[in-house]
Amino acid sequence: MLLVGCVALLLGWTAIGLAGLLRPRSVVLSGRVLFPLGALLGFALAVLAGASLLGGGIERLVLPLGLPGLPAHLRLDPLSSAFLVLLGAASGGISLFAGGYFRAGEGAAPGLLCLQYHLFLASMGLVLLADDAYSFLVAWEAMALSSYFLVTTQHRLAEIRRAGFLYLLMAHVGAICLLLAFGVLQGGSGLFTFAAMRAAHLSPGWAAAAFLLALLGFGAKAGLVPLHVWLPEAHPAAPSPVSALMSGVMLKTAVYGVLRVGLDLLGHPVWWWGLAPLALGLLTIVYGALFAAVQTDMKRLLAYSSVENIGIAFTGVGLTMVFAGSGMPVVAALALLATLYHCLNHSFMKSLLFLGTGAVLHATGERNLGRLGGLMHRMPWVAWLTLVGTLAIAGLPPLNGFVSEWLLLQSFLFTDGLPHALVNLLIPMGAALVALGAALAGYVMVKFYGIIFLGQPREASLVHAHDCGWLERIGLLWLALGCVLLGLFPLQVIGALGAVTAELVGAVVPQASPHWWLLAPVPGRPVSYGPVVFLTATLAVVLMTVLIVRLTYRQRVRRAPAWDCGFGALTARMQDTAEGFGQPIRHIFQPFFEIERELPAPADRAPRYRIAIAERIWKLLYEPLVRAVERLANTVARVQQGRISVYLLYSFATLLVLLAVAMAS
Amino acid sequence: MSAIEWITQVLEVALALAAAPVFLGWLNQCRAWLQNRRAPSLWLPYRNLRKLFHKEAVIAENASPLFRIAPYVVFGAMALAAGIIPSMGTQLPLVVSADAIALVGLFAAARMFMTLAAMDVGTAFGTLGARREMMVGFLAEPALLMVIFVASMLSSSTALPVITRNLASGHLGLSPGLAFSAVAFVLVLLAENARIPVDNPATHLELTMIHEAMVLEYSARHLALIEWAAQLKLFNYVCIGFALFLPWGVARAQIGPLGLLVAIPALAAKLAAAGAGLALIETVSAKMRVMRIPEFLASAFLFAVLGLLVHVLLGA
Amino acid sequence: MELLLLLAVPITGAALLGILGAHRRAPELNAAFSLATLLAAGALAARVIRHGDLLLGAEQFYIDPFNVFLVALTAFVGLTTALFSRPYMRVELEHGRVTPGRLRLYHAMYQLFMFTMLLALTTNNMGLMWVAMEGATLSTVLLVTLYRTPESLEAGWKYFILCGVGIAQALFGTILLYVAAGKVLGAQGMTALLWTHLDAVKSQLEPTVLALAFVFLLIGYGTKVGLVPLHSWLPDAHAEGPTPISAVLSGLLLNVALYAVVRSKVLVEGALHSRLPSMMLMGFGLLSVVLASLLLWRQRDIKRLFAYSSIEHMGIATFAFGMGGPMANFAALLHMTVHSLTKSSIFFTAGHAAQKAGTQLMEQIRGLITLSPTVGWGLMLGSLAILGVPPFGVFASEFLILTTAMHAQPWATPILLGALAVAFAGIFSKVQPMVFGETSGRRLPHPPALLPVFAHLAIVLMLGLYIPPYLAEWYRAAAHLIGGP
Amino acid sequence: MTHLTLGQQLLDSCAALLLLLSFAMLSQRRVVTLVNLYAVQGAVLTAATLLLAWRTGEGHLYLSAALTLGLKVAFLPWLLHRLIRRLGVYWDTEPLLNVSGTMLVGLVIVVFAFALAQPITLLASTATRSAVGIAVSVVLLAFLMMITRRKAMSQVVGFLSMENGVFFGAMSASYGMPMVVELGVALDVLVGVLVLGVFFFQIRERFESLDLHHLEALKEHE
Repeated sequence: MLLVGCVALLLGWTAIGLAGLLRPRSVVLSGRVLFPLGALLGFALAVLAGASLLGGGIERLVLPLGLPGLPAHLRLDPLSSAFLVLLGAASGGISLFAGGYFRAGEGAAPGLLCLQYHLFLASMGLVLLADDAYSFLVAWEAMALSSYFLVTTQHRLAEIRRAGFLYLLMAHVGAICLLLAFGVLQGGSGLFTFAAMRAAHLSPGWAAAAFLLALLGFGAKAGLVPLHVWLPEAHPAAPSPVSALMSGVMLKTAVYGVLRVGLDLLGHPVWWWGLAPLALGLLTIVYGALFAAVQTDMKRLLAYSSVENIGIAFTGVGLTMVFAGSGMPVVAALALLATLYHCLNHSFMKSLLFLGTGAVLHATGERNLGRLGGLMHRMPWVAWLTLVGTLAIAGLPPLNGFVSEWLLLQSFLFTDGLPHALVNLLIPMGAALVALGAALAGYVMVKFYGIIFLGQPREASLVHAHDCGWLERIGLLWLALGCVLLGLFPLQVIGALGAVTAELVGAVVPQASPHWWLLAPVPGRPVSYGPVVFLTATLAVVLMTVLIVRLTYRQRVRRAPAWDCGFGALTARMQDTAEGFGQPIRHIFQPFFEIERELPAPADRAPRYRIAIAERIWKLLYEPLVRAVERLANTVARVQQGRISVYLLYSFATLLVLLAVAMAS
Repeated sequence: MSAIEWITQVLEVALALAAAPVFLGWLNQCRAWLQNRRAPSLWLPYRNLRKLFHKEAVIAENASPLFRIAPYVVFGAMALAAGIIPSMGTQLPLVVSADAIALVGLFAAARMFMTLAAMDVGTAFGTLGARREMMVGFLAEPALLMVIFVASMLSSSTALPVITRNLASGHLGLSPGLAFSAVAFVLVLLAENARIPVDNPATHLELTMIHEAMVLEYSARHLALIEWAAQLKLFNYVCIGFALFLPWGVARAQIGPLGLLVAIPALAAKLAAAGAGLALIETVSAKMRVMRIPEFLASAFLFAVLGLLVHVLLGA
Repeated sequence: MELLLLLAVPITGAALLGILGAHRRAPELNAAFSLATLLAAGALAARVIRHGDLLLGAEQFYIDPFNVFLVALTAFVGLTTALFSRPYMRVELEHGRVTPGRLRLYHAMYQLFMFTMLLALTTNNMGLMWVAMEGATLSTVLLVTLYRTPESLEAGWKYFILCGVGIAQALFGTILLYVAAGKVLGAQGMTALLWTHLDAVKSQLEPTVLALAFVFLLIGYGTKVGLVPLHSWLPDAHAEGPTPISAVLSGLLLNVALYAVVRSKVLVEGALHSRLPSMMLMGFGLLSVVLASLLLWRQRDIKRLFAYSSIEHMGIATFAFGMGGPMANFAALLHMTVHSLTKSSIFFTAGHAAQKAGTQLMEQIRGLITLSPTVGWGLMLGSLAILGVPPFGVFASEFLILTTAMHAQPWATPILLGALAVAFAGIFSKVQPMVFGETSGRRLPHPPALLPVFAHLAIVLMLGLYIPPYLAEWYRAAAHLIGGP
Repeated sequence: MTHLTLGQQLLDSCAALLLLLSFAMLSQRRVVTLVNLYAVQGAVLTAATLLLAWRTGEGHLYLSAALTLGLKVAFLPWLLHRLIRRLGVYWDTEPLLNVSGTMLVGLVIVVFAFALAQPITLLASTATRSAVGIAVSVVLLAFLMMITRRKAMSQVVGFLSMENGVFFGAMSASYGMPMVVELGVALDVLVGVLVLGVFFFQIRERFESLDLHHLEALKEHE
């Protein structure tokens, strides 16, 4: 029943999208009616999926679509329910925001955007429900395609076209990898349902090949280093609600995919498979955080931060597989919980941040951090709500980002119990990288928030910035609320996710504490975390301080120009820029970056300082690859050299060779 | 949870609040002695606080509410942290809700509010200080976490009291991993608390200052809270050090007034020694250039990771 | 009866249009004949579905699921192309690129071309099939040179000579087949070239001779399929002729040629008891896919680009037929169908785009989506479809082919993966700037006929999501006929 | 080896003559001579067909012979000569490979062709076993000729000569093809040559020459 409901909601999304085409130029129809309606469906989906998650049951449905002999199989199990909750809940807030965000006269018609947007939502839903390779891939690519069109909304800009191209290319290559992975998984049975794949017995070599192909395919979508290059291009290019959706929800479908293939379809994982996602995840964490720290474009910064967070999720996946493969199901369940929780958290906080940048972008028309500043005074709603997201993503207690990092670090503590000497030596190092990533995330977020919202406006035009509308506020409020609630009530969330861990690794993390407010998930170890108490205590101490100070303190507060060590006239140009804020990172991690500097000469009349940072990965991997293909194409082009005699010679030679082969055999 | 536990809890916080300024005073005194100067009064920090609390507060015109909230948050965070660290007893009710990782998170939260507030007014010094503070932070924080991680692995728990209890019971001895961690921890402590060689709280030189640059725009009660919070932070760090490396004397298990009676003098003794030690370190080392700080902290991080490695290699 | 109609209608049309081809209403007449052909094809298909295989005309014609679906496809695309060519050729006339006299030639030859393809598909006689295939070349060679530009003349010449030489090899192959069959069937005369008879005795045929025959047939018909390295004429001929002709050459003639190759393969593999023909097909297929996808990177002319893409897709289908087996054959047949529909629709939009921009050079075609959203979206969706992006049908066939290959011929999959990725980058990097961005172009005197484009794309989309059961049955039966491991 | 009858001997000499003519065409640079050689080839083919018809008594072979005579000895050479006169192309330029080189390659090809024909010969029902090898040789040599020539006209003659080879193959291996097919083939050849005629005029109108180097613009390699 729930599955039918979910499918109906997905169809509803499609219908809403099509309704947008009725009056494609009407902002009122799309913005005030259809997008909020889509948000409602999103919430409904979250509720339905949540019910299924709590019920823990599995529902199946077969639709007469797809290939002959392979009708579309759908399945609602705890894993897909968990991700559907994520999709519904996050997209609800984003859709509300989008309702106020899309306006007339900006790029494509609102109705068309409405169609693409809702198709994007529906296809993500279908990805999560699909239970055979074909419908999965169709949904997977439909997701890529609809988001591609959303990314290229402003197709008149060359950089956006480039971003779109790169995005779709990577998505397609990834999809082919997935296709091949499914080709292996079917094990020659010719049956492409997931049920058949679960039943198929693969030799270890083939199973590993399937997993690696899947990792490659899903990693390309998730933005796992070094397949992440499309991500910092595409996310900034898209309209902000779409960036939010891509970063907050779409990337998670890749995590879903890896979990589905690695832990469900392949059955029992071999422990060393987990090392690949683990290593790549750790690399991705550090890499993403470092590049986020040196960005000057606020959406690019967030995009790299998404790369980092995906790294955390994949680290969790890797740990889960290592533990599950080593016969430690309960610990594996803990790591899996950390992964799932992080996905959920990230979908809320990153959506919140992207939407915040969207509001800023709308109010100021600027994406460059160097031209923003002081927006806290002009856009208090956006500023305060974004602050919640900023603190959450920096992993500060008692918000949600901390919970998942806490869980992940806890599962790292168990690695010394692994029965493999070398691994058991190396994996704890991973914890160090996770910690480094978390600390860097704090750095990035201070930079992000401080430069946009605090300080003085760096441009005169910023004075005219205005706060966002009420629909946008509701959307932001919902997401911020999500960050807080997910942070405060982890126990309830983890309880609901128990069905997923039971499904995938066959164990549930026991709850060692009898209290509803105390999270004590680590079996046999006196470890606990009580965010509600934590928050209460913090608030109590802070309030008490305020109270005492207020009571004892008699003087009034006086407002005066900033002192600044008495330097006199203070201008906005004296503040640190985004480049300046990234300088320590650039300095410390120089080898990571490809830096191009333009320094002013001492006698310069109009001195200009410019710095551009690129990824070495382009020079090291992608550019040589493209050059190699080009060289190959040039070489091959010699074949087609215009002379008919030569063409005849080809035919002649082919004929002789084939005749010789035919005679020989 | 018995009443006595709650009393210990409140007592711990109160003691920390009270002792933090005096610990700083003691440190300064030791330093002055070592440098052949006449030492300032042990109570000077108190007088400073009192003075600040009675001044008129001046706030920059374009400061946002965040600027005014931050001192309270920072102070609150440090006070709460004092309640989490088992400086006197291990049976603390609050500790159930916040383990060592949460403690690190709490420090991070305080730092984040501090830096955001520093950027709020939009002065050159404020942002400069914020940037440097975050630079120190992002290297020191993982190092601290790694230090705690080693201890956690030893005791299979990230709850500080459990670790302390375990270590204090003595059956572990001093693990070689912990030795490395201890070195790392001292480095982190110096960096995090703006001590020489990372920062010099006594100067206002733009080339070097970190902490002071951030708080330039603060005055009166806000500044007082921040200063007090800084003193608390130092106190807390030292107490973490005790909890991890010198757990002896802390009241364990069934806590009673008797336990506290032992614990308080023990703590005082350890603090006195630590203050002297820190003063010695600060005296023999010179302030380094800002851009050398990462190297300093990187070695801290490295030591911490090395500690982990050694622990896994030898300890497990 | 249906068969008679099917063949009589286009040849009558050719005769009639040979006289009236320059008339004001000739394009409509052309479309009407194509419609009649389609109706006849539909009736024939219905009859085959109802009654099973048909042997007609003193065993000279044989209709089974394999060819009847191609007949229906050919007639359908023939009609839509005729509809498309209506405004297209009028614009060409007004732009002065063709004269009324050449328009007459065009219309007459169009119908004749349809006739030869339908004959090649329906005949049971391998010799007659050869005659029809050669006829198809001859009827189109003058269409390729319709504009009389130096390039079109060159393209026409290469087309004629290379295909002529190729097809001569096919004749030799047919003779060898005849020799071998004569030994078994004994009879001099007709039966030894009839496919049904050959198929019945294929296991008794002399293997070595058949292997040689297959090589000759493969070289011959493979030239027309455009298999690398026999493909050299294809990009030239497809790019330089009028767009409707490019559409039918790419969409239909390649299919017919591949049909001939597959028919030969069925016989030979039955006789040979070895996988030699399969290996050859797979080799040709892979080589075509790889080379074509690399050459896509160097294209500047829009029609040439998609001509290379045709080589690539024929390579994929050939590879799949080489793998054999019910799944791969099914997929290959599906691939032929969807490629033909998609590629012709792409040529339709590309033709309009080129007319609007006044050039076939891609760097001068920009911002179609602003200038004419339907053409822009048509080209965008068509290109995505041909690149194998779901939910279009090309993806369905590639899905089946690649997944089967992963099991049956795993060594080939990295090559295919790489080639498909390269092809995607090659085509999409060129299509995107044409569709998006700032525009340049002019309005046309006649509104473009986009119904065929979207009709094709709709069918391709449907085939990606849902294959009607009777169609699936059809494919299955055909796939069974083709056989394999 | 059995004793060869007169008919067989005659047939074999016809075959040898065909091969000889092929080599002659390969080395010939004068276009008019090339066409004449082609006509002679047609005549030998007619003779061979007649011989076969007489020996086997197959009725349709007479028809074949008549067709060959009409088409390949009379009509096509006449048409080609006419074209040559109208277009003024008498000489081919230096071939891409010099004559002796071409001959050497041709020799190798003949050996290959005979090896190839071995299995077919075993199967051939006629008394003209060696002829199959010669037919294959003629086809391949014509192919070689097309590769090495630079003028469109010589290429066409090569093409037609290839068709002769195929025809001779059919004749020698299985007494020709069924009549329908043979008629169809003849029709195709006829139409093909007519189309070519049109083509020549178009090419000349455009380029004022029939040299193939004008037709090398469409390519991928710069």
